[in-house]
Amino acid sequence: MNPVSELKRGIWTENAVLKLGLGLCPALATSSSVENGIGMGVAATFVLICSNVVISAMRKIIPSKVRIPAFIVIIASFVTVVDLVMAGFLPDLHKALGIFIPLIVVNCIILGRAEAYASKNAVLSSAVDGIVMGIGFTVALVAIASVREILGNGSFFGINILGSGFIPMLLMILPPGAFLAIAFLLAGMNQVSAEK
Amino acid sequence: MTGFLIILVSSIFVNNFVLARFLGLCPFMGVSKKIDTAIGMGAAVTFVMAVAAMVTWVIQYFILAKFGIEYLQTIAFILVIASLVQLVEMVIQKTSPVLYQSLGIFLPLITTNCAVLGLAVLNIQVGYSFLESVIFAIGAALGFTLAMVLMAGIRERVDLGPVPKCFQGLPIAFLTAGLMSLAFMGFAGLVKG
Amino acid sequence: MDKTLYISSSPHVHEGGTTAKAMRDVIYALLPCVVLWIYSFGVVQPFIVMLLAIAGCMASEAAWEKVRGLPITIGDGSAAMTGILLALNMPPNSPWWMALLGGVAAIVIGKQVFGGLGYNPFNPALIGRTVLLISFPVQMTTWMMPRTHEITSATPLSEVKMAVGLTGAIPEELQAQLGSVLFGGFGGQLGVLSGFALLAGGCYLIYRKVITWHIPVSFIGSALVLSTIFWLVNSSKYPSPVFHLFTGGLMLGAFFMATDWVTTPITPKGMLIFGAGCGILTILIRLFGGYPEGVAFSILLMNSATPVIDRLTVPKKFGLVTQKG
Amino acid sequence: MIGAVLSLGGIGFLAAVILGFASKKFAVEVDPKEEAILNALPGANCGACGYPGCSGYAKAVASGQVDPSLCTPGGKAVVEKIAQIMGVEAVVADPMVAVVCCQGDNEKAKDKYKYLGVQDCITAQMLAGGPKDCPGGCLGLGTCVAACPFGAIEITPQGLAVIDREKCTGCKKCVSVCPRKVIKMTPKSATVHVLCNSHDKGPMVKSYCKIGCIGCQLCKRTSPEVYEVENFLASVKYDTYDAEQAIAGMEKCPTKCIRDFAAGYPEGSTFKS
Amino acid sequence: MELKTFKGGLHPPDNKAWSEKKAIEVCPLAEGDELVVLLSQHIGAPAEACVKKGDTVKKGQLIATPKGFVSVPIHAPTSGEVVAVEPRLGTAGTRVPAVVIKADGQDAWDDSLAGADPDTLTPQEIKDRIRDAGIVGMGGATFPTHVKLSPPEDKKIDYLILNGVECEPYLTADHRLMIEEPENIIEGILIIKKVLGVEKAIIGIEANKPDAIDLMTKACAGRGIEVGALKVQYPQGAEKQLIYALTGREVPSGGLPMDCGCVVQNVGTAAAINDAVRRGIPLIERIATVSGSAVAEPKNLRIKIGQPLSKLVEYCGGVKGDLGKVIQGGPMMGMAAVSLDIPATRGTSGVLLFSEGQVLKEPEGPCVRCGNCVRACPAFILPTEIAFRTRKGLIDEAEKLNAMDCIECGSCTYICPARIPLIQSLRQAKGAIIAKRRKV
Repeated sequence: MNPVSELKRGIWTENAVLKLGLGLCPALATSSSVENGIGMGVAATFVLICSNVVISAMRKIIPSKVRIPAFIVIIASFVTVVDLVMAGFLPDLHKALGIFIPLIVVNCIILGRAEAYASKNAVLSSAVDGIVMGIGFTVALVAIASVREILGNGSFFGINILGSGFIPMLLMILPPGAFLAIAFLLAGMNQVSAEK
Repeated sequence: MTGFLIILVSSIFVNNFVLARFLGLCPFMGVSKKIDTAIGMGAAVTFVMAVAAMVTWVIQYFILAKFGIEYLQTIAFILVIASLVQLVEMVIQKTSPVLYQSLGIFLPLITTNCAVLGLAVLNIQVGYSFLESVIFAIGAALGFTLAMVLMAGIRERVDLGPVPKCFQGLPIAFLTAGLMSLAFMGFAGLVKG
Repeated sequence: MDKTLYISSSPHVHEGGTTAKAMRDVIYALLPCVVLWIYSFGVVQPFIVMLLAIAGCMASEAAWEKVRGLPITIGDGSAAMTGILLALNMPPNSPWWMALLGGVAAIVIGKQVFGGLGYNPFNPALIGRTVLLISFPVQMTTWMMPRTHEITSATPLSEVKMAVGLTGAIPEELQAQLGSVLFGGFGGQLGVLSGFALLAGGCYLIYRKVITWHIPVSFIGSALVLSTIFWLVNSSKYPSPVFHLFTGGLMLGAFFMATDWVTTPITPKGMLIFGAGCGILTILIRLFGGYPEGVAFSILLMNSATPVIDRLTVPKKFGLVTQKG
Repeated sequence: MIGAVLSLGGIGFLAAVILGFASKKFAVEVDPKEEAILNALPGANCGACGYPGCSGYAKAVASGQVDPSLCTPGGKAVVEKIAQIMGVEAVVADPMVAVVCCQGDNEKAKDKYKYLGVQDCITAQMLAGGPKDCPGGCLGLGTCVAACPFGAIEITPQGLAVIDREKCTGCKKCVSVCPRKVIKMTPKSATVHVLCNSHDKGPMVKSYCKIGCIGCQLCKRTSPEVYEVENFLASVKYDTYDAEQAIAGMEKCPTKCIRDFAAGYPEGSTFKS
Repeated sequence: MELKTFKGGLHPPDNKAWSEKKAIEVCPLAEGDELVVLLSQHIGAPAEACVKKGDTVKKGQLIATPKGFVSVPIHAPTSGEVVAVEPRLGTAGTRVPAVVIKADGQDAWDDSLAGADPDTLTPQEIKDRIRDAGIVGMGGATFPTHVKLSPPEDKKIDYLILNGVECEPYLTADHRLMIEEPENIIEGILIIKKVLGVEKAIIGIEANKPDAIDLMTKACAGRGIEVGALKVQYPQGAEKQLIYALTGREVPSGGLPMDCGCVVQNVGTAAAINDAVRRGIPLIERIATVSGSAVAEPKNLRIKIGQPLSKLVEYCGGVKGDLGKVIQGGPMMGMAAVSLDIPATRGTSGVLLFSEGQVLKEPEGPCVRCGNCVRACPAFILPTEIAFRTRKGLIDEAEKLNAMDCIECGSCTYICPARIPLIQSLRQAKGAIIAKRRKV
């Protein structure tokens, strides 16, 4: 297993959000600022890695008929952990992300990786899969969030970068802006892939 | 009575689940290619959401709160919703094969439809009463259906047109959703709810 | 007879109309209003805004088509028309970059990404306007008084909205003042004068068969009926239907934007439903919504419902009537 | 702690009981083979098998009444996979590819009239039998291009349809849409083909096309094993195809209407052999 | 006077002034001229030749026999020698079976032809005579007339409607016929009335032919035939629209005029029926308008079936200027011809020559959904929606949108500002739907 090519797979060729169209809800809802985006990305990555490892480890014990409910319970447990940890240590971020923390449970990426990868592969490779997919998710979030924060707020990671003369386009940090940002991002990626 | 109306209007138009809250985007994007399927999916979601709202409300207040284990909310809710969806799936498969065929793989998607879990969690967060929860669920589901049906109509048309290659598929769907979301901004402040 | 003849499907004759001719008609119909608008708001700045909005539209359309290797279609006048409508929907004292940006937004995300003319589901000019309104609420609500050219944020609709929001009723002095809206007594408003200019333009379009009466009549009609009902119920809180008619963009919307061919239903029945929806939503948003003006939003909302309306109003085909006797 | 375990367990138990009960009550038989076959199919829904889409074919195969080798786009690999699922021996057919049997582009073939209207061969054919004077020639309006699910067809700048032998999967979609029946299925292994579709007599063909078959029999006389001429049109006998003989016959052709695709595609085409 | 009409449609400039005042002239036939008589000049099964190369034929002699009920016999248009029985270039631009006769210049009648007094014949005998004379609808559709006059017993016919509308621009053949031979038409109508046993007969004539309305009204007075003046509107001559305009009845979708108690016949058909029954003359001639910007002297001609179009044009002073398009029939529904060499048929109601400049060459633009086609459509369907679904291959959706109800009048395409040949796609949709239905 080549870490570089794995990473490329997670970020580019099989990027869950930008290529497969999974995990869209949090990608749009929590990308109004880069900070929120990274918070969400890290939280999801943590759950992804943990659940991948556990599911991979238990893949021979869980009967295939009830595997989906079983996966969900495992995922939900880790989400609860993340929820509680964030509430304790990062209360502001926890508040900003709101219900999208418990909703990590139903993030298609996590269940999708569990079903497609972890339930069929060894623990170590499942962990790596979780890491690269999580990084891919985070990168996608940061990309969308950057566009929205820079245009919509004139700042990046909370730091004003475009000077006071810039009049921010409020639209970009509002819901329509999220849709427009991801639409143009996806189109741009399609264009780049097509030209390759 | 006006309270219920406000919840209903607010959840359908002002805080539309898809266009304003980003809940349930996966099925929204997936099932909004044809008006007929969109209506079917909308009906299924409405039913599941209404029942899920009732069941999760009961579980929250009669089990979790009683035992002081609210922190298990996420696990308990998702368990209930997953079972519920599977039940609905089985019932539809048996009773209406046509509907089952057209909804196809999207029924299981309702499980991972964050709109359903999101609704359950929101109900508890806002502190709605049982009846309010149900109204909210129906309103949210109707809003979801409305957005999906309108979207499906537009997509049927857009798909007949010469959309630039790199915009075909998801990008143009997102763009359309964005413009719909823009239009739905007009409802902002329509009711304070 | 060695000449190779042409063959095409019948009919072999044509009425003679073209899309470009119709677009030109719309532009002619808008001219009185445009002249009035530019003149009333101080000539120079509104002229620049108008010019830049048109330039933004035409330049971005040409650039997009150039990049994609398509034939350049700015000659058909539709981009110019979008630019004019966009400018008329903006404060005449808007900053120059906003007009340009609005034009680009209108054409790029409102029209070209969907494949260009004929395929856009939403009215491009209104997309441009709404993007600006939501992005730059301050600049988009800073208006100018006609004649005096004094800068103010007080459009009659926002005044009423604010007053009702604060006190639950329209105060007496404002009530008395509202009448002056008909003669341009508020920011951004030309009142009756522009109303007649628009009405004349609309009638010209109907006469030229570019548009039909269905949408303007049902739009204005439903707006008047609904506002009359509210006004009769409580005239201290809800302004009169005449006020609604001559404020904001109701007439402009009803005659020129809700009648946009591409984004509205094609059947007469569908048009009536569309217009009625626009009228009702406009009044509801004006009276109860967060935004003081609802014309743009209501048209966009009905645009999104257009395919569904079209689907529901497929006309009954000839010969479906059951025979009697 | 106990409360937590009990309540969560209780919820889980209750859900399991209901589901278990429901799965009995609402059980619907789905053949697991059908699903497996569907997964093995390429999912192009091209209809080459004659069934409505891949799922229809999967159902038919799973029922055991239909041969698993009908999926041409999938090729050998898919047929073997399906056969494995069904537990039968795989019979893999020689792959077929479509060939446009015409070289009469705008420069070589005469037009009967100047066509104005929808740029589509089927609609053009409905008007006075199509704008080409030759009754069988390619109209070059691209209906097959739009029909091809694999992007294997192009129209040359001179207005002739050409099919890429590598990209073609033999799904026959183009064959079924072509109003002039100018596209024919040929074994992929054979590269020499008679590219003409006109059964008119020699002088007639010459009057409208510079590159049409005039039925002169020269190819047949040179290589009787490979060529036959019927109704003033030569064709390749693919059963007894032999590359060397085919080329020998081709070289004798006075109008150059026989082409070896191994040596290049018709002029103007971007495809490489 | 309130003029009746139908819903939808439009009013193209009629351009009839070029030929409406010109009396019908006989297009001459010289010795040695070749007449190409196509064997399929009607809707239904083609006729089968019963003469062979070298035979001599007399004018009016049977040269091809019908095959099946929906088919008619074909007769020699003049006397002469059969020089070929082979495929020739026909109306549709493809080679179709034909009998080629070289005129001997005598134009001698077949002596066996004889007329009869319709009053002494039974309806069935009249119908047989009509069939044997090869009468088909003269409006251009060429549907065998005897079939139309044989409604099933359970369908009661209330109205006989005569089509004197001639709503196609340029064409004036029916108009001239009504002015010059009103008696012939009226006698024919009376014969049809007898065959069908109907009480009411109405002649529909558009208001742009006031002289014909006056004349026919006077001539019909007291003979049980009404004249209905109609507003000028295209396609009023389409059966369903004409019935609606005159009686207010709607032909059920997918049905025939007889399903609402009506039978429609062209005025030219009525005249031909009279000729056939009373005088025993088969259908070997017809009236056709030769007009258009590229013809030197527009005229109304009495032509022989089988005469090449070039002969007709020659008689009208030949081609003027740069010829671009030749149309058989009217400009709205007529078919463009590949050459002037093709022969006239029983359906040749007109020959229009358009100059190069008059040919519509504008490329089609995108549909801007203006709705003009919807408002113009007399069948109340959505032409643009159907056309674009058809182009995408969505035939089922096109069928659901009532594509089969299209009457191919061309109004949608005439009015489309984007110049989209909608009707071409509609025809394709109809063809595909019929093919699909046959398969099932």
